[in-house]
Amino acid sequence: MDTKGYNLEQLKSFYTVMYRMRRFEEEVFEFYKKGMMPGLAHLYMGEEAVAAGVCAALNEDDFIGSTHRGHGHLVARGADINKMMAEILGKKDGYSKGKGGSMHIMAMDKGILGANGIVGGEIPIATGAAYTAKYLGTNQVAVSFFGDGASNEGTFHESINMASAWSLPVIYVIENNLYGISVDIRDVTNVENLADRAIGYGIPGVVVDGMDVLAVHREAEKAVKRARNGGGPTIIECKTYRWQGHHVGDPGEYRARRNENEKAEWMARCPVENLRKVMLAEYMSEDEVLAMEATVEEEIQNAVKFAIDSPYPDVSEAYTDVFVE
Amino acid sequence: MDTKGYNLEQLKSFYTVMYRMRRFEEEVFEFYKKGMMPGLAHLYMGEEAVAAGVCAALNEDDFIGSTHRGHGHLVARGADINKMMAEILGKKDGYSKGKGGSMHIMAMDKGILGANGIVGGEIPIATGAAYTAKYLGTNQVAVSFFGDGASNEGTFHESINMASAWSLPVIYVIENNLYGISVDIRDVTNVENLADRAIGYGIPGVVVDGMDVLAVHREAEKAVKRARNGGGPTIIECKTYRWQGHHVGDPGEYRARRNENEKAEWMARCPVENLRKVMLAEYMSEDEVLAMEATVEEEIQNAVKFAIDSPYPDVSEAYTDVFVE
Amino acid sequence: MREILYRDAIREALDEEMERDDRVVLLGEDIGWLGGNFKTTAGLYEKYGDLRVKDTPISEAGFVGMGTGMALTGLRPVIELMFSDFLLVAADQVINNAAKITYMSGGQVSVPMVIRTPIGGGRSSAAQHSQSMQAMVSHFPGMKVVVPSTAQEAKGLLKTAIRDNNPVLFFEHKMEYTNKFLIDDEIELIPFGKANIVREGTDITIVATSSQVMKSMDAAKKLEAEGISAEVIDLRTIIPLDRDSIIESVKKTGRLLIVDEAYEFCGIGAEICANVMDDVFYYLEAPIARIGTPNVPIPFSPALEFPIIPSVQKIYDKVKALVEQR
Amino acid sequence: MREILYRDAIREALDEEMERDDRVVLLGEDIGWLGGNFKTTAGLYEKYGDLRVKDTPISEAGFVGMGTGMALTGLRPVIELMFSDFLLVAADQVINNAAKITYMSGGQVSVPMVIRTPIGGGRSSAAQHSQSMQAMVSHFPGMKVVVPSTAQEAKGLLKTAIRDNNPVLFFEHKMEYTNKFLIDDEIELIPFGKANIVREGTDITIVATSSQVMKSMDAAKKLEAEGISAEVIDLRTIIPLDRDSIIESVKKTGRLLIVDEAYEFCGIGAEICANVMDDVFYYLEAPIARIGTPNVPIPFSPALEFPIIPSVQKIYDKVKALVEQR
Ligand SMILES: Cc1ncc(C[n+]2csc(CCOP(=O)(O)OP(=O)(O)O)c2C)c(N)n1
Ligand SMILES: Cc1ncc(C[n+]2csc(CCOP(=O)(O)OP(=O)(O)O)c2C)c(N)n1
Ligand SMILES: [Mg+2]
Ligand SMILES: [Mg+2]
Repeated sequence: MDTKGYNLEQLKSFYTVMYRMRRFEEEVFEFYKKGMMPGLAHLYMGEEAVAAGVCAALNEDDFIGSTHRGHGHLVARGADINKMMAEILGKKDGYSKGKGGSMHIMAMDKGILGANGIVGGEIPIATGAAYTAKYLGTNQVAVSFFGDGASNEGTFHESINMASAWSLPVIYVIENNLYGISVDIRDVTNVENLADRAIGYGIPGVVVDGMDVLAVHREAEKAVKRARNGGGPTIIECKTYRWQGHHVGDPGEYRARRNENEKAEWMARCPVENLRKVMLAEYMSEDEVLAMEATVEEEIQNAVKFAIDSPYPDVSEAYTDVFVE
Repeated sequence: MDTKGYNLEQLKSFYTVMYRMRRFEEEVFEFYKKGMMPGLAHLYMGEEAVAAGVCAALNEDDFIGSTHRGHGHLVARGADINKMMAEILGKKDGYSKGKGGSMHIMAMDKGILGANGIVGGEIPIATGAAYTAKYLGTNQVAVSFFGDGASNEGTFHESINMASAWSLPVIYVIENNLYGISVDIRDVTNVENLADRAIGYGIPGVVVDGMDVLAVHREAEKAVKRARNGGGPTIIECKTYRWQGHHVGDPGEYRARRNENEKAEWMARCPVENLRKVMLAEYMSEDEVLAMEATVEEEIQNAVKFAIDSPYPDVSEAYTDVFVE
Repeated sequence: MREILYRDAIREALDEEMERDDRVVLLGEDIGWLGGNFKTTAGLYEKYGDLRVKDTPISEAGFVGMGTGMALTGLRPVIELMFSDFLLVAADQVINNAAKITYMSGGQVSVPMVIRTPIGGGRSSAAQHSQSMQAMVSHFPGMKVVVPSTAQEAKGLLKTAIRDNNPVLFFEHKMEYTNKFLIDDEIELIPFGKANIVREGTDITIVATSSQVMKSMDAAKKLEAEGISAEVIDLRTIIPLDRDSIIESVKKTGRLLIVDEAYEFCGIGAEICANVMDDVFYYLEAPIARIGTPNVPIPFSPALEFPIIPSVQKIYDKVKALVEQR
Repeated sequence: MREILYRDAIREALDEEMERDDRVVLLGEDIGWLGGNFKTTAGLYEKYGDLRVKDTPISEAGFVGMGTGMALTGLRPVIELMFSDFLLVAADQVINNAAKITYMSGGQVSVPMVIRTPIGGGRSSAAQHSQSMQAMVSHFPGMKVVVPSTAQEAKGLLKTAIRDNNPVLFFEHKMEYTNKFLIDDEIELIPFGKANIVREGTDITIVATSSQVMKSMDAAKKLEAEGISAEVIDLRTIIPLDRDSIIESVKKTGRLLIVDEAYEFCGIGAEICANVMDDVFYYLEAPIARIGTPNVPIPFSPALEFPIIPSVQKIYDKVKALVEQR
């Protein structure tokens, strides 16, 4: 990990965000194991560097579009983890009063256009936010996060073509974790780098190590700058990996098909652990790191308690919010 | 036009086919002008070299998928022009008993999977025919014809990705006539050559002069050979132009926006005229060419008469063919 | 009062709303230089410029989804889909996304987007360009669904649609675009959810949508000559549905016929039949009836197409049969 | 008779038909190595190989369209869509293409393709993964629509679907996959268009689909204790619709309740109500009623989701109200 150009505050901030994501999801997983969580959740664990690196390159008023695997993006954008956790449990104090759940957390106050249960569904929506920014001349940018699998949906193609034709300020971040559920991207797509598709739209496409938060951040900064300057969209493909199966409860055994050590090899490159090591080696004492972690831990415990304590919504809520006034 | 490698019989055949398309559509246009045609038709005039060149590279049992601008593809594949003309007039003896019309002519006996009124709609269908060929090991190939506009539909992306991943024997022929109705492809797409999109799928993409039937044929032969040998799909982008507006009745004035001579410049490169000139200059006398044309003319007049004489279908036909047994 | 083409009434509504609110932005295929396939946006590109009257590529799912993103972030997109059949290409973005985001967010956000699109047969456009998609979208929650009849209705309802904060599906009838209508000089906003009794009557209630309102009026005139008095209700919006007006009318007439051009199976006629059943059952003098397009793909040949589309004659015949069934 | 999980009954049907006819080819997301998201294709990839049990990319419009092309050229594709909600992503290919090609070709060709996909709420899957799309597809011509109830029904009807020469939409209920059922050792093909009277009764006819058949049976048992005799009809297929069985039953009972989990508005209940109206009107002792999912996006929280899904209690209550309404 090349820390050149980053100061300690920045590194601490990256670490805190990634650690928060990790701990948040460990607790989500616990809820699942204890049978306290309705439905399922798709954990982002292992991919933290992507959301952390990209979101650090954004301004407060920028937009992001997220996916079924959205907790990481939301935490990185600074969403309220109490409301997130309550939503994941289907509680009244969740972001959507329990109506959305893990796959549909939305937080417009943080420019989060929504997680989305339709693979590829949010790509044009984020692109539309970039249209607004261009139309209103606000200097905002939009980021669309999505997976390798989503890059094979038609909306990927249609959105990027329009964004390029009209130089919209949007960054397409492909989180290539090699799989769409059990399907290996290498079995359903014949290019090594999905970023190569950028050529067909006349825009820059870059591949980056998605386990290295600084590498991700550097590329994101370039793309964001280009977008803000009217240079149009960029595809950033982050090579990454998820620690868990597709969702809680999926053992993810399909990943041993090609290489039985695949998971172990990727886990050895843990983005959270690695940044921790770098910080310990070069900048901070173990105690200092533990202190940072303790602060996060307290937030997490609060969120867990908040979610548990929140009541379920009243049945009548099922019928509200279909329309706004 | 480089005739090297082609013998007179081949040239005559190319000419006959293109001349047949041209005359066929001139008569369709007449029907429209006389108010004898229900609805509309999208004329292929000007683009004849594409269908003629590509289809000449195919075997009898290969498949093609066609579009709303499909007359040329069908004629090139040897469809029965009597039944085509009757269908265009909504008559009982049409290919579909008048139920389909110009946009939905289908002729499975000629491997024609159907014209299609949904832009981009037929791309996956033709791809599926290639799957059948691969699955059954028949050595057939499929060709999917579609326009520049269709290349911005999601089905383009999804189909080509699958065809490439699975090495399906299919050729994607983009008829880039610069416009989708009034919309200039240069305003809605940021690459000069749509064939460049091939890179993003890991397949060959070539650009060819769509006004030169021999140039088209040469590239089609290569692509067909590759497909039959298990080499997977190819994108062939043919640069071409339509003489008429989008459909009969559209003056197509939008095409003077960038360059008021645009249409005239393209018409000077008429694929039918040009091949005629080459043949007259190097191979045949005027009388011989006229004799060829007269033969075609007779077929056309027969088709016109056939269509006019055919009765309308009985009302009861509206309710049949929803399902087969 | 003045004369106007239906398509020009649409254009006026767009123009006036764009003048009023610069967050109103149009997107669609060929709406710019060409002024729309049916010329409903003629002149707006010249007046408002490229970014506000945006010619899109042929990417319906993409630009409808883009519209949702625009709506979420402060604009009020009005999207034209060239034919309502193409709603199917964008169906996920319309139904699973635009329509559900408000709910899924627990009411945090709204999606003020209008999708305008033509419905109907009659032009020999065959199976993929002649459908009427109002029943399909009405089946799903989260969208308002508008089916204007005359030019006046189209203008007033479109202006309301553009000011509504929810996704609105606005269905124009393609056979009306070049028809002339009389309209008021100044058009008021027409509220959603309030049906319009366009003709009072005592023997039967005809609830109609879009072009079928005009056809029902013609049928009612013919029926009057036979001594049958038909009340005709222009439904205006399917969602929200003005149940009360229908129920009240049927209580008076004792008979109900619903006429809508969408396919009959699981269509608007079926819905209204089941919807008001409880309230009118004991007042009915004949079974509730409906006329829609029968469930076959729309054929190309005019010899086949015209006989299957709802028509004045069909309405007339059905009413006679219902009234005589005592 | 033997015990079997619903999902295994599906798998047996697929396996038997693949054994019988090597033109039967499966396509879908995660149907290969994983054996399907709901494990309905477990073991088939190992048995029939990669080209015949094809894991697709996440490209629903693409691979449904590909299925149509395969069907047109001699294969019999059986496609799995992971959730029926995703029919909207592929809606154009299903509805405008697969379903209409036979007609548009004037009967020259056929499209023997089955699309299998799970419907229903109950798993806290929220608004985009809990819908029941049978009414939406039934609205459009050209597809047969199957809504099996038990494992036996699912197996028999799926085998029929695979042998049908038309596009068939086959809706499996996701809450049944891991339920155990008794089935015959050998299953006969179950013909389309013939409803199954699963319980005879005299006071009311309950027409139900899919899981609602089991719920209706439970309700009928509870009602019996109250002296109310309900006839329960398992509809089996929506298209073709067995009108005759419904009409005959209602003539006997004088009351009709339709229970289907799709959204109520323009749903199956509405259609059956309007469809049989003419034939049963003069026999009705109470208004025809329906139960469906009310028209709101399906909420995530179980506290909200369960109360809105059709349930035994809702069926019971509605029947009581109808029978008491004399
Ligand atoms: C349109 C659609 N198709 C299929 C699914 C089911 N599904 C949910 S997540 C997923 C895999 C997505 O893969 P990818 O985009 O790589 O994201 P990842 O899960 O790897 O983060 C699939 C197939 C869906 N939700 N939406
Ligand atoms: C899905 C869909 N969207 C829009 C249309 C309307 N439409 C018909 S042809 C056409 C233009 C097609 O352009 P292109 O693919 O370049 O083919 P060309 O007409 O130039 O041959 C459009 C927009 C349609 N038929 N289907
Ligand atoms: Mg992935
Ligand atoms: Mg074109």
